[in-house]
Amino acid sequence: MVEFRHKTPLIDQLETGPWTSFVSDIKREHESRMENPKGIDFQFNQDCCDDLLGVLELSYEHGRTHWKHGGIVGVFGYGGGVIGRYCDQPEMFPGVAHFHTMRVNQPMGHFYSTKYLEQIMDLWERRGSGLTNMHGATGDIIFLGTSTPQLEEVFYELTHNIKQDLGGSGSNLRTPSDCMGQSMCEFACYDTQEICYQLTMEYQDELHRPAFPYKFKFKFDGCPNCCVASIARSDISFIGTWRDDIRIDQEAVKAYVGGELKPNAGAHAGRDWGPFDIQKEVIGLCPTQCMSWDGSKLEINTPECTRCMHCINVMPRALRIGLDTGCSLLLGAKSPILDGAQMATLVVPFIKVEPPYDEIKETVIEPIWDWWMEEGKNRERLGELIKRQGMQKVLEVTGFKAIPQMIQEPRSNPYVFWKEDEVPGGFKRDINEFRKYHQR
Amino acid sequence: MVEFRHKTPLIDQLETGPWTSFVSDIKREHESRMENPKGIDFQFNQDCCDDLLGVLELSYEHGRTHWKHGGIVGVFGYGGGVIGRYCDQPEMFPGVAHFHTMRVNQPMGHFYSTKYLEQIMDLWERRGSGLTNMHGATGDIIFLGTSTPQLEEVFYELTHNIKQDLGGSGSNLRTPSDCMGQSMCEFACYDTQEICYQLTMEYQDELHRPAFPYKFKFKFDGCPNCCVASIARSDISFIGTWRDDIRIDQEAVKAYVGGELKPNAGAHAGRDWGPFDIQKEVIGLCPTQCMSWDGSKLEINTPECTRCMHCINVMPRALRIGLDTGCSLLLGAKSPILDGAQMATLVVPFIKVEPPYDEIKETVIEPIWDWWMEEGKNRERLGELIKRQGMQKVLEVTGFKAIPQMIQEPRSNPYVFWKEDEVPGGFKRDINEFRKYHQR
Amino acid sequence: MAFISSGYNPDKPMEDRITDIGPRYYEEFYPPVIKKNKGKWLYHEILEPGIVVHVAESGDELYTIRCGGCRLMSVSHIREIMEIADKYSEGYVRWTTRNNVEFMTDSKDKCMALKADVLARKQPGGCYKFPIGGTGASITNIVHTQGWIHCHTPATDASGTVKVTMDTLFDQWENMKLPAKLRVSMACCLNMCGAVHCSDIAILGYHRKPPLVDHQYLDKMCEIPLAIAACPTAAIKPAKIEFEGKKLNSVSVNEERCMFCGNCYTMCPSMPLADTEGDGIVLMAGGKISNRIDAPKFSKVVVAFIPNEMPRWPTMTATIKKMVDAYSADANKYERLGQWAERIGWEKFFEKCDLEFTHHLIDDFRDPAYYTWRQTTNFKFT
Amino acid sequence: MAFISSGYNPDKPMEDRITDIGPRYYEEFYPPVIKKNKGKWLYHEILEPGIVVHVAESGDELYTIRCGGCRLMSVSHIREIMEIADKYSEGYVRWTTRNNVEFMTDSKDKCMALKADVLARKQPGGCYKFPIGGTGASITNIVHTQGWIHCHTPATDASGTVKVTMDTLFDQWENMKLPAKLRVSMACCLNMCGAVHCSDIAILGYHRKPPLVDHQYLDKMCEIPLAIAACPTAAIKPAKIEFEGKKLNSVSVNEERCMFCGNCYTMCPSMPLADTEGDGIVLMAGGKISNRIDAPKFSKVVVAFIPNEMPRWPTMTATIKKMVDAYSADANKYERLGQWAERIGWEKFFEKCDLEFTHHLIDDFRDPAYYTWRQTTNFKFT
Ligand code: SRM
Ligand code: SRM
Ligand code: SRM
Ligand code: SRM
Ligand code: SF4
Ligand code: SF4
Ligand code: SF4
Ligand code: SF4
Ligand code: SF4
Ligand code: SF4
Ligand code: SF4
Ligand code: SF4
Repeated sequence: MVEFRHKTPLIDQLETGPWTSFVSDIKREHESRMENPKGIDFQFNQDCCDDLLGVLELSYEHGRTHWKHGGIVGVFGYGGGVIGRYCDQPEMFPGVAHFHTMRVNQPMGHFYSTKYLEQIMDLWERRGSGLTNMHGATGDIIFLGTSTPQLEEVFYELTHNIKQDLGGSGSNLRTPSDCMGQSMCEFACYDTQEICYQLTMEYQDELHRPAFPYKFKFKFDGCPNCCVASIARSDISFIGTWRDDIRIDQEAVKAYVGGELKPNAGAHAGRDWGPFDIQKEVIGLCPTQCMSWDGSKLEINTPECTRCMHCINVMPRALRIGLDTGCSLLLGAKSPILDGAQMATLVVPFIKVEPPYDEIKETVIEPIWDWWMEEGKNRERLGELIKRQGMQKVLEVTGFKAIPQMIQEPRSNPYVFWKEDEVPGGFKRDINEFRKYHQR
Repeated sequence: MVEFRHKTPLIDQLETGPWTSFVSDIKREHESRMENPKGIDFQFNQDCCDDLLGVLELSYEHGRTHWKHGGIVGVFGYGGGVIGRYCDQPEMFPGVAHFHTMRVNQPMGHFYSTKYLEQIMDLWERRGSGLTNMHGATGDIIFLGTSTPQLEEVFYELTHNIKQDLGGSGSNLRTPSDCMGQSMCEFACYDTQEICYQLTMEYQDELHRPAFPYKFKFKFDGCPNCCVASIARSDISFIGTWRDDIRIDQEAVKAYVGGELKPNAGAHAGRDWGPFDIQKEVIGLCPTQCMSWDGSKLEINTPECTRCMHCINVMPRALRIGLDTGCSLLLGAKSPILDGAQMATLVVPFIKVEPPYDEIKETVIEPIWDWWMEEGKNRERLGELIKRQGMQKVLEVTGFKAIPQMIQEPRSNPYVFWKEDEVPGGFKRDINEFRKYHQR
Repeated sequence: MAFISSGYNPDKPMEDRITDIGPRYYEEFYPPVIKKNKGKWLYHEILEPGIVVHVAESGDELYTIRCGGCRLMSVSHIREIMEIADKYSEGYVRWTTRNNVEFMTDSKDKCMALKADVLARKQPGGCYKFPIGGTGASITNIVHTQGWIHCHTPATDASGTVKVTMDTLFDQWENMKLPAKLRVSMACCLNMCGAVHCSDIAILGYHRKPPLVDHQYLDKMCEIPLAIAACPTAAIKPAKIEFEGKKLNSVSVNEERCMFCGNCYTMCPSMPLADTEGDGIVLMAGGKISNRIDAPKFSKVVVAFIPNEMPRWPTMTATIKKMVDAYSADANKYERLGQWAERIGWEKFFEKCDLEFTHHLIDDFRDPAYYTWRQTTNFKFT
Repeated sequence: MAFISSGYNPDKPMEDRITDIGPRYYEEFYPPVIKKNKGKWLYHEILEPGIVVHVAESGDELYTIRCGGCRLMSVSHIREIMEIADKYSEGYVRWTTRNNVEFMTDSKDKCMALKADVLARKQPGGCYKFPIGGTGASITNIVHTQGWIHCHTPATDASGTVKVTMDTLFDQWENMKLPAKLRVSMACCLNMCGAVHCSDIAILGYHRKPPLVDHQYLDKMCEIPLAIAACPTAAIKPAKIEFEGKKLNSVSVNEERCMFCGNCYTMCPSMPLADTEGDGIVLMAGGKISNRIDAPKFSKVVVAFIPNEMPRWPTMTATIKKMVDAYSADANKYERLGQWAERIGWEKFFEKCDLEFTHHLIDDFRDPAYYTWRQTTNFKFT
């Protein structure tokens, strides 16, 4: 029986209930490290998991964290990829006194072979805590906890043996991520994995060497369902869409109406919602009311459709996205610090997504970066800069024409900042000339 | 033939077309003054209308106004009621070189007897330009243009002979105004005229003697149709509403369905909209979907109804407002200067409107004024103060409890400014105590 | 002209003074049928455009004829109204909140006689003196402001732009064939004296040049700190100016920060904004006030600028007509202009109204601007 | 333990260095059926909770089982996943964007065998190692952050609050009986690492006491100007502090202006916020991300504070359950929680969820706060 140095009566209570328990799992890892059947020569404290449980128990007693600010640690030549972390009770918990995390750039779509997993697990078992996050909120594989000297060793083995690089942290491009897209999903309007990979490679320098005012995130959603939540949390959000008609299989529509096919691919099977009612559930919920169903034919008035996905989601066997596909680009999402959260704002309603993605790089990403690097204040996200300098500025730096798709509604204040060259005669006027007609 | 000193070829083009022409009307007044059949001893320039047309023509040539800033003119002891105005080409237009307006507090509901009109017309013909605005945008009778010496004379005659006071201007309570309400309208939930009159009388001092940071407006709408637009343009907007059931006359509903009664009291008679469809036009448009119609009985689920007036407007002979009536109070409407326009914000969902209106005065008007006079900056409207100090401050000064009716949605930022007394243990803490558990 | 005293003695202003008496009590101005039935009305019906009957619980009826009012009214014109009121409506008359004149009678016959009478009254150029209409699903009178008739800050005329617009929309005034009420309002500068900021269509006078600074006089005519404080964008700074060899205290304006609000001019007459080419019209659309079906809405800027084309502003009226026609053709019954625009999407509004979309229409004023941009992929291609 | 070099030479860090190689190319990790059918999928079907089949144009099928993942995963646990993947799914596996593990097989039989196998695997306390569910109209895994496991600014724990919430909502994970998807997210401070700001239900750690100031060390450990600049409300000012007879450079905090954002602490470790009684949970609700039917929405604060009740936060889980139950009982099919709240009105949301409304929930942060207040008389009595 492997021993636990710390009593953990509080967090032990997280070992019951149906949901999988991280406490049980950390204990398991502790046991595995102490038993060490494979005879691994651990390069990081063998008892770190026990101490981690101990720190956590202490936090559960105090209701406060016991981690200190990270110092500046990292690997040579990179400005990101590592988060330094120290325990504020190192004497009590020497096993996690230093406990830095490393961010490993996940493969796109989070697909893995067990062969690859084996390699990185072996590495991390030996040189780190044996604990990970699968995955970090940005998308990286997170190696959770190691010491400063091990950082370079892990990096060396990663790059030399596993051909695998770190991800981003700090004021740089963060590890881009994507939904599974075309790999499995019939709704995908472009190849999210490919563009995610290619842009990650193209901008390695921006990813590893912080030269930005603050962090910058790309996320790729194959369609407006937004399964990687790009619209809520990426400085540039790529969301698949299309320009032509939704493809309709009228026979399949009838099969839904007849009850042979389950609505929404069976998503509502756990409750008896009564028989499927196409009028109420599809036509009636279409936000633009652009659909009609006469009992035998479904019609969609394409120019009115906003491609919200509802009808397609409800009847995936009858309705398919169009063929002229691409993506919308939205800018500036971020979480609330400092001025409140922002959702991304639509700037490019439609753009083709085709390798080598020159149009996207040259007309959007790079002009936007140039502007932000020039004008962005320290720790100012793109979204905040857009708010501060206005959408007009985005149009100026990208050269896009203003179109009503960029807005939900026109301004309700009339405070237009006219530029001098837009107003006949300019701004320079002569008071004496004016006074000829208007006495004081 | 009366002569016109100024040629006015531009504005003469406003004398055609079906709509009534103000140019023709000013010319008519000029003729009347010059002909002067009643032999009036004009106390203000007899030819002022001709000169006014001249100034206007000049503005039509230049595309610019020819009026200067008003100086400080008024009647003794009052801080408002008069707007000073001078022409910037006094030599060309001596008849309107000085052209001050006076605001006369209109009778509530804008009802008049010809006897009363006769008196004020006589007065203004003699002592002013003979031109008026019926009415100013706030509601006053506007006497358009006279000279400084005439101001006191007009005021004296008004008060002594016509028993009629001036209205407001400047940083004070502006002339309150109201919709016709119960005088003619079956939708009125309270007597708009009576409260408008009583509060005007109660706050005469606030109306005539500027002691406020800026202007302050009351407007009284008898129901949510808002025929006096209070919600858009009054610092306190009084809008009638009710708490109980809408009264339904089921027979009349059937008459609408049967086509015997015209929907919306005939408001759509100018076009053939097809036969009335209660399902589509009433039930389907009810914003809360709280109505049902089974072909013979109309039902309304009162707790879900937001009293938006739509169904009542469409079927006024079948539906009537409830019997437990009162008003909602909304605060802070204003036009865009300086920070953008504001619509009024709901603060009191329901309050009874009964003379002598003590609850309204003591729990709302007066505490709000005290706060605004204390905290409002120079030229800061109530709405701007509420924005600057927050709705919480309104609750503090009035003592109202926060209720969800005050908001459209809860805050989406979590930035709650907790007060020290709300947090157990308060804000004072000891760093050394903290450091016992958390090393540096 | 000889000065005739009212009785007021300037040397003793307080003598015999009457103040704080307020307006006359409204009840004395109610026609008898109102006095009797107030608060007891049962229902109303619009008999034809401009003519409404209200029926009381008592069975009494009140017929109202709504006549278009030129808000600027001469004493002579009002005397004519009085004459009509004396003849047909027992000496009572009212004005509506949108400056129309309403004659009230207690019988349909009187009402119809009145109608025939007033429609026959015309001005010399052929304009109606008392056009009838404005009820129900129509366009009623345009509320407006002073313009070049009386104010010092207007960027356009009020009475004139209103006259030409009502001429253009007269058919809609006389007939109730719109999907719903359509309210047009006018304000001659962005102080917006009126409810212009939430009208179905708003005509707004707008300056586009920063203030001229009359350095030579500024310090004499203005309080410099007040002028500086007046500017909402902090575009005004104190400045020492060299003028004819003397250093004068004055101000300088950062032209790039100026949004032409004219607030400085309100505080300081030495900073006029008016300019022939700079000034003109902004058109806004989609506002409403009533709480019917949904909440009141602000109007949105849909045309950033139309030059002042005196005397009849043809571009402005044609643009307004395009909007009214597109709305009339496309909206659902009961749907206000702003509800229609929101339902079809503003991108479709511009398409259907054939209006050009320009960068000026994108909000860039302060933080809330963000909420007017589009944070979704749900849009229509146009 | 003896140091074993990877080959890295600290004296010559650039020797033999490999950088900028990015992630491995994803294609090598695709199972063969995906490699073959990528971009050619026809449709999918949820066979039962947690099990989805995708059918390709070629007729090929891909069966996926979704297993709940504890986002914090040990190497041992991942090795167990690898073992399962090797046994049933040709050595391939993927993680979802919400930290679930998906095993992919090309036949239904393998899929069902896999299901039986993984469901039998339990942790010592009886917890599932691989709970199956999370598809369709259900509650899937909670995305979360570091909490007391690894971060320096949390106001609560992440993994623990998530564990107890998933235990509470387990029935909804296993069954697809909600009106629509319901996404719960967790972030341990308001940096909100994740999409917590637009989740159907969000659990947020929040501080409520202004930073302690460690005057004695502050000037040594922090850059004072950076600490001052970090504060979004300008609550921090430089200050000279008398300490043991010496004058020290430090800062002072205006406690009334502090909104407890912790941004100062991010910049300066001498300003910790953590406090046992001050810290706890904020609950938000009504956000969404997808563009389905309507635009994405921010979550709204619906409970301003719940104390940290370790280890199982019973008040928090009970409150969340109240919301889920009320939503489940009352919303329409396909209606997300926020769409439901907007349809019935937030006043009814509080009534139906039996939550207390307090002044904290009224926005008072900056100008846009105004737009969350009610500017209409349209409301329901509760
Ligand atoms: C590890 C991770 C959370 C997790 O448990 O998964 C994380 C952890 C931290 N985040 Fe984050 N963020 C993580 C994803 C995010 C996301 C989500 C995303 O990227 O999709 C966001 C919200 C999206 C966004 O960028 O707005 C996010 C918004 C922040 C912020 C606020 C940024 C802002 O502009 O509002 C901060 C504060 C800061 O940068 O100072 C922050 C700061 C931090 C720091 C570095 C704390 C700090 O102030 O120094 C945390 C280190 C924790 C630790 O000890 O490991 N983290 N952070 C996520 C990165 C893992 C990965 O690489 O995959
Ligand atoms: C006469 C009138 C317009 C009209 O043609 O009817 C008017 C005329 C003026 N208004 Fe007004 N306002 C008039 C109703 C309004 C309204 C409408 C209302 O009261 O319902 C508003 C919008 C509602 C509101 O109060 O927000 C209004 C908002 C303003 C503002 C902007 C105030 C703000 O807080 O945004 C100003 C600017 C100022 O006060 O300096 C202003 C200022 C002015 C001044 C005094 C110009 C100035 O800066 O000195 C104008 C004098 C014109 C003149 O020469 O006669 N006027 N003003 C209206 C008053 C008549 C009456 O008493 O019945
Ligand atoms: C006379 C007047 C009140 C007064 O005290 O003077 C009045 C009178 C009536 N209004 Fe009004 N409204 C009057 C200004 C308004 C205003 C204010 C404004 O436009 O500045 C509004 C708000 C407009 C807005 O939302 O932008 C207004 C919004 C309504 C509505 C809501 C219409 C809607 O579809 O949103 C109704 C209900 C209806 O028409 O069915 C209404 C209904 C009525 C009724 C039917 C009330 C009744 O039972 O008598 C009256 C006859 C209406 C008609 O014209 O068809 N009244 N009404 C005002 C006439 C102005 C004019 O001369 O044209
Ligand atoms: C596997 C995953 C993508 C990935 O790359 O990993 C995925 C997969 C699918 N999503 Fe998703 N979604 C995934 C995260 C998301 C997210 C992101 C999030 O929650 O953080 C969203 C946005 C949620 C939101 O709006 O707050 C998301 C919103 C949707 C929607 C829109 C649902 C709605 O009612 O608004 C659909 C359409 C549907 O369900 O009919 C959808 C549909 C689908 C489909 C049916 C797509 C397909 O054809 O295969 C997939 C199976 C769905 C299911 O679970 O019933 N997926 N999906 C993610 C699974 C997460 C998990 O482990 O539970
Ligand atoms: S975002 Fe669209 S394409 Fe991507 S996985 Fe989700 S449903 Fe499929
Ligand atoms: S995608 Fe949305 S908008 Fe388009 S037809 Fe389907 S439901 Fe309607
Ligand atoms: S606001 Fe209501 S009560 Fe007043 S006139 Fe209009 S409809 Fe009648
Ligand atoms: S008043 Fe409005 S909310 Fe109430 S029942 Fe009528 S239409 Fe519905
Ligand atoms: S809107 Fe402006 S210009 Fe017109 S009257 Fe009001 S203050 Fe004067
Ligand atoms: S017009 Fe307005 S923005 Fe421009 S300088 Fe004057 S006050 Fe400032
Ligand atoms: S949410 Fe805050 S406390 Fe939690 S991991 Fe992110 S930065 Fe750290
Ligand atoms: S917690 Fe935030 S608001 Fe408070 S002092 Fe620190 S930075 Fe300022």
